[in-house]
Amino acid sequence: MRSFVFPEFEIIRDEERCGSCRGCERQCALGTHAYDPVADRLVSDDRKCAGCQRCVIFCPQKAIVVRPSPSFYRPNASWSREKIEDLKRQAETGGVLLTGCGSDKPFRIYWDHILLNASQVTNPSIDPLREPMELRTFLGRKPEMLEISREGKEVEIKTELYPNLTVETPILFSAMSFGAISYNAFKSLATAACRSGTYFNTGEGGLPREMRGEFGRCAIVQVASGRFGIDAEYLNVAQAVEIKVGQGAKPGIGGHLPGEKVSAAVAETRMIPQGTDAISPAPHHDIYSIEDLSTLITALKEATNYEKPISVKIAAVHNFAAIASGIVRAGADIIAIDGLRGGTGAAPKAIRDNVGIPTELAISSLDRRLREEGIRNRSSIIAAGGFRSSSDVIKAIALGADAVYIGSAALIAMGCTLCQKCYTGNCNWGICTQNPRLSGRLNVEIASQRLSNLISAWSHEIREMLGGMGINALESLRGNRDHLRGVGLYEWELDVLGIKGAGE
Amino acid sequence: MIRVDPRLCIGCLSCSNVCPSQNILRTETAEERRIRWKRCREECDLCVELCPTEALTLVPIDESAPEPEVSFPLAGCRICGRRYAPEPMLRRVEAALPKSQTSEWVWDCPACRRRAEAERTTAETVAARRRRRV
Amino acid sequence: MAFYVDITRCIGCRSCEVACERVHGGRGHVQVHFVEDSASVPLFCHHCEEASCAAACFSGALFKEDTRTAFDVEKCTGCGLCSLACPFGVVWTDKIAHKCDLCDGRPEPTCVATCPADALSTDLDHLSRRARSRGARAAAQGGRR
Amino acid sequence: MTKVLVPTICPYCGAGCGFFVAVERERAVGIEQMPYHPVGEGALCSKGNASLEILHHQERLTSPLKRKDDGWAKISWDEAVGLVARGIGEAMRDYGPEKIALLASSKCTNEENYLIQKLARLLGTPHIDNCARLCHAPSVVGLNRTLGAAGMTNPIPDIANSRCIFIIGSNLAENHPVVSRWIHRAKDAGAVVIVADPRATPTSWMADIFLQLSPGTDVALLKGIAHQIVKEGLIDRGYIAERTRGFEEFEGSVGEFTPEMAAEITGVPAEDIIRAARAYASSPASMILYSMGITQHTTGTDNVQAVSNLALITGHIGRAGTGVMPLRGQNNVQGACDMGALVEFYPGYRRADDPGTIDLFSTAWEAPALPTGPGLTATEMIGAAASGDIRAMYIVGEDPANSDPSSLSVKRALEGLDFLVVQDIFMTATALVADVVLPAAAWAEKEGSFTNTERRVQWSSKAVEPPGSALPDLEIICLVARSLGLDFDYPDAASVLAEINRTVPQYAGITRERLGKEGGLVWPCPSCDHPGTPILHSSGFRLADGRGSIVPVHYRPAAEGESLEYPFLLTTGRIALHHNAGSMTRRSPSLIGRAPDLFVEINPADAEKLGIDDGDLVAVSTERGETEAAARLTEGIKRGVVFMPFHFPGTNILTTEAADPEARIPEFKVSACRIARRD
Repeated sequence: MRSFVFPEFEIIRDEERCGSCRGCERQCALGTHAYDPVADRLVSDDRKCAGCQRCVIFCPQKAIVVRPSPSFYRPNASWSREKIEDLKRQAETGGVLLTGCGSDKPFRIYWDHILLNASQVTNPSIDPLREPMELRTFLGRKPEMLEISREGKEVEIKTELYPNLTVETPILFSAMSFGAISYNAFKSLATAACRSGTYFNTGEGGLPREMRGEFGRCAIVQVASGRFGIDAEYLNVAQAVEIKVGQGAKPGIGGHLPGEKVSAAVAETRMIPQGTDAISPAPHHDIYSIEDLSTLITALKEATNYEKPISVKIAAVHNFAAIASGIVRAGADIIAIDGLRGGTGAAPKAIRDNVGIPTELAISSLDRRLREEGIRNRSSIIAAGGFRSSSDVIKAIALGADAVYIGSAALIAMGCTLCQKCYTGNCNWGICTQNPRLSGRLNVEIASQRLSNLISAWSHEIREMLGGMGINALESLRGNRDHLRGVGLYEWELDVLGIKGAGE
Repeated sequence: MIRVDPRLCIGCLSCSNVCPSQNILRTETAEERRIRWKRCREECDLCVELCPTEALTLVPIDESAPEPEVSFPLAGCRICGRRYAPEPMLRRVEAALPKSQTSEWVWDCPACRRRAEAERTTAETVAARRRRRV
Repeated sequence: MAFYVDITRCIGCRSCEVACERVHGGRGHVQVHFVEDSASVPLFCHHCEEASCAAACFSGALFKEDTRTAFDVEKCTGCGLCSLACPFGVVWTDKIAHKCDLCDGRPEPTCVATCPADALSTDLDHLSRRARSRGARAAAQGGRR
Repeated sequence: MTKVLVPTICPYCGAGCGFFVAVERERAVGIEQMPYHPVGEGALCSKGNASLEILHHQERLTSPLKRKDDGWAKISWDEAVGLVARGIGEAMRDYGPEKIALLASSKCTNEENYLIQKLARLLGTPHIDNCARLCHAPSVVGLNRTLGAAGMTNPIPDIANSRCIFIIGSNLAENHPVVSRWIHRAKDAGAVVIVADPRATPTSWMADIFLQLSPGTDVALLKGIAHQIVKEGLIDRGYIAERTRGFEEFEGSVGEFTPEMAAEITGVPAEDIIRAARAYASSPASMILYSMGITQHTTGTDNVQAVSNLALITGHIGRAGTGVMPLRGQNNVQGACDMGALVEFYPGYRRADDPGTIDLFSTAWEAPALPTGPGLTATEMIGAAASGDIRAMYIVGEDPANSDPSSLSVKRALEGLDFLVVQDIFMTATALVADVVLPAAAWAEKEGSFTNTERRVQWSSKAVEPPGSALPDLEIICLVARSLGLDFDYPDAASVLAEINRTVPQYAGITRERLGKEGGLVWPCPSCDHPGTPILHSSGFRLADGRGSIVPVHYRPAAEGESLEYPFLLTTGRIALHHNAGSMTRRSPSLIGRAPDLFVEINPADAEKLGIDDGDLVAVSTERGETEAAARLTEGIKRGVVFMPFHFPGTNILTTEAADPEARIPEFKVSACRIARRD
């Protein structure tokens, strides 16, 4: 059937500059560029272009520009180009529209409406370059009270402490499974996490055996509804276990890794036959109540000898705070809350763009709820979903999160351009693909360097902002909403966020 | 930048051909072929991906590392003596040929192979025409 | 499919060379060789059953497809192994390999269609039948010459 | 992008192969085969395959030019036409119309040639010729006398029906490569092929009997063959009695001329001459193919007559598989002659010295005072220019400064003209000495009909626009004619063809509509329902009482022979990759790349004596000049003979101006020369 959809992008090649080196042709796995040997020039098929910009970046002559196609339908406030084209695509395929990455819809981004405080005159600000600045964070259950014995100068904590994760900076890599992303991308995340004193999350795809020894010390392993790749060693090499119940990009939906992406290595790690679809059911078929969840948490604690904190990851949906409270009471040491803008390798577009609530509001209401119930100390909060900068991170902590998960930001550091074609498995940047030709493009050493640099840069910025606020430990900022003011927000929004309007 | 394993490289110039940035330089004299990898900042990976012997690896840029360089003497044709290809390439070709075939012709240059083929196929016709002319 | 030459017909006009070059953007895959000013023969890819060029190709650019040896320019890196592996010297490499593709997409290879002397054919039977009948008639008239 | 296929006729040799030009975005992008074409069956030689390379060539002339100081200035068409009118008009006013001369082009269409000769004759000059003078003038003179029609008697595909093919003085395998496919078809069916040539060429590869004669001894060879045929009684007595005259005298003329005598002169063994005679005379259908090896001699007309004598005494004419086949060199040399672009003929081979002809055309063209011929031939014009008898010339698509013998003196003669206008597609050697140069369209940039060597008239369509402000020759001629005060109102080629239909009886039925539909008609085609005449002379000859005339010829040696000073005989010819003066092929990258240099073929034994190795640079010199060329040693050439292709400027510096007394064709094929190594 002929497609009635406009090409999304327009490729402009400066023929004067183009040296016909065919680099673009070799870079594009979607076959957008082709060499015409008769005319000795390159030709491009706009329809195949995903806008990943790989060719633009790697064109040695800088001869290529890829920009959104200027074609338009008659402007119509109700029928936007996107709506028309989605409809056409469905008319052509009869299927669910898939997409990748986090939602790109213009929901209000509260980070951009929240402002940070800074010290002036009455309380001195701190210079992070001269004075110690504590970003180290402990994730896990804290005791109700602390008994200390003091013998002379020796101080000893008498209360038995719960197992906690120690992170040097409050930024962890979000769950991205081997299978969804390439081995090299996965290993880059692991390498960077170890190097930066933080953690990466295996996602539900297991942890390849050869990585367990070296990278177990900075891994959070996931137990999800498909139970892929789980064995006793898997649980025990990691520093924490996370039960994945929901994902911000697709709350209420399971996962589906198509058989084409199940390579030999993926199959071995996930413990499924090569080439078969890996389907994670929407619910855990053994969890239909908080009590069931509690059973699983206890089972995992048993399996790990009560040495690892257990995290539960849920998507931020309408009444999630009450549910989270139940989860805490079920024994979770960490709650990971994934907001509306959380990313994905593949999700139905309709779900991604229409289900869930923004992370900012979720953090605030969860923190408040747990405080109100007096159980905030029983669980740490890791927020996830659309963190774009260090300021987003520090605002999240002031709203009540202990730490954050970054996913898209980490991928962008490795080269991702959010072209949203992850579900095709043809990622030209070698990230979201199992094609060895493409994944080979991602060099672990270089990519992990970029990730470490990112963590380091954000940490520096967080220190600067903390110092400006006159705070020298991140602990002191957590839930400290006095340091936040809202601008351009409605009353109800300020209420949910628990912050004052600017100038108040 | 690129790290080269000189034990694996056969001097085929794949890398140089595919490099969009012309960062892999080749010089060829009648006697030898020389390849030099400039200390490139590109991470396009094409040369690594398209190396027949997996002799190349992408490594982070290191300004102090020397630029890798390899050189190969060219093997001479058994018939005309012209030097025509690096020996490791010919060895690789020889190893790749189906075992049922003879392979000593690998050591003749392509021009001599063509000449031999032309002479072989026309031998009968040439002989007949010479008889007619005399 | 491959094609064959009747050497007794070839007149060395090099039309096949020029035609091949024309349809392949300036890179011909045929070379006409002259032997002692007494004969000429176009040399071209035989599409060998056990193709050494395909065996030597590491990138999968050269491969057997039915009876022909096909070439996928997309995959070629110009390493030149195929040129060194061709026993007849009729695979060329200049930055990229090029060899006979039997004029893919045309009803007939251009060299066959253009040969003024009708010396090339894709039909071996036709050529050998023609040669046999010529031989037989020549023998029958032998006395008169 | 849509591709349009436009049917055209190859611009090179006279075989007239058809092919489609693929046009995309107004550019010619490719060639597609025409498998149903009667002559080539879709085949094309190397030149045909490279023909598109000249269409969008960067050296094409794109604007009219006038000489300015030491260089050229681009001018408008108005100015250019004005200059031409003034230049030619002044010469006519000051010296009279017979002091101007025009050269038509055997590369132009029939319509254009018709208009050029009409222009010349309406201006009042009888001096209108074309380069047929340099290739087949003896065929026109000789065959008109013996057979009553100058042209190939049979179509090219009919060669396949022949059982003995005698090729003399033609290297058709290189010059008309598609003809060789029909020869091979005949060989498949058992035909014997005889080749007579001083060189072993690819044509000789086809030969069963190869007669390697000395240059210039063709009459001796042909007479020796005729003697043997008559002696053995292999003649066709019935045919001779019914259809010919002059046999008795002829019989007497060959009586003494034994094969042994012929062997003495030609250097061919007598037994080979006898074998050839028997093969030719005793086969059921024999055919003679010849070209410039026969005509480009001081004895050219004799050679042609000797050839037709052979056909007449054996009755090998007028049937399928027989005939006398002069292979013409240029794509429209036949048409240019048909259209009367010749000094001795008005259109349709009407004699220019016949008052009836003048009356006829005076009425047809409504012109009271037409000049009576014959005027000065192409080669004589040059001499006349040198002596001041010609004051102004209009040269269309010819390059005498390159193609005429003794080319250095040609250039000097042209420079001496009061006014010279050259109309061409490239800046040729001739154009370089012109006062005004007019840029013309190449074959696929205009439409019109071309007549190939077998008299097949074919329509070639326009595929692309000419480059820059270049115009089709037809339009240029009309512009020039109108500026000279003539009423030339021809909107397109079809309107000219309509006039040709009325004035040339052979073309009467060859209308634009029929050419479009039927893809080629063979003249004579006297009416609109006539199917054309592929085979001539099947029921008699267009001569008095319908009989062919057997004309006794006598052997005369060539104008130049070996001497102590000039011990070698230089013969010239063409090679497969180039065409004539090479203004097109030497600009075609794929052709010049394959044959880049002038060379001279020498027998290794001769070379050894001179201390010359293969590839050495040698100087070839004659009385007229000296040229450098690379030596090419080959057993294929006789000792004492050397060969040079004439596609490069150097060759015709050497050749002699000595010409056939009747046909005025120069003896390109024999010049005495000297060779020395250049160190």
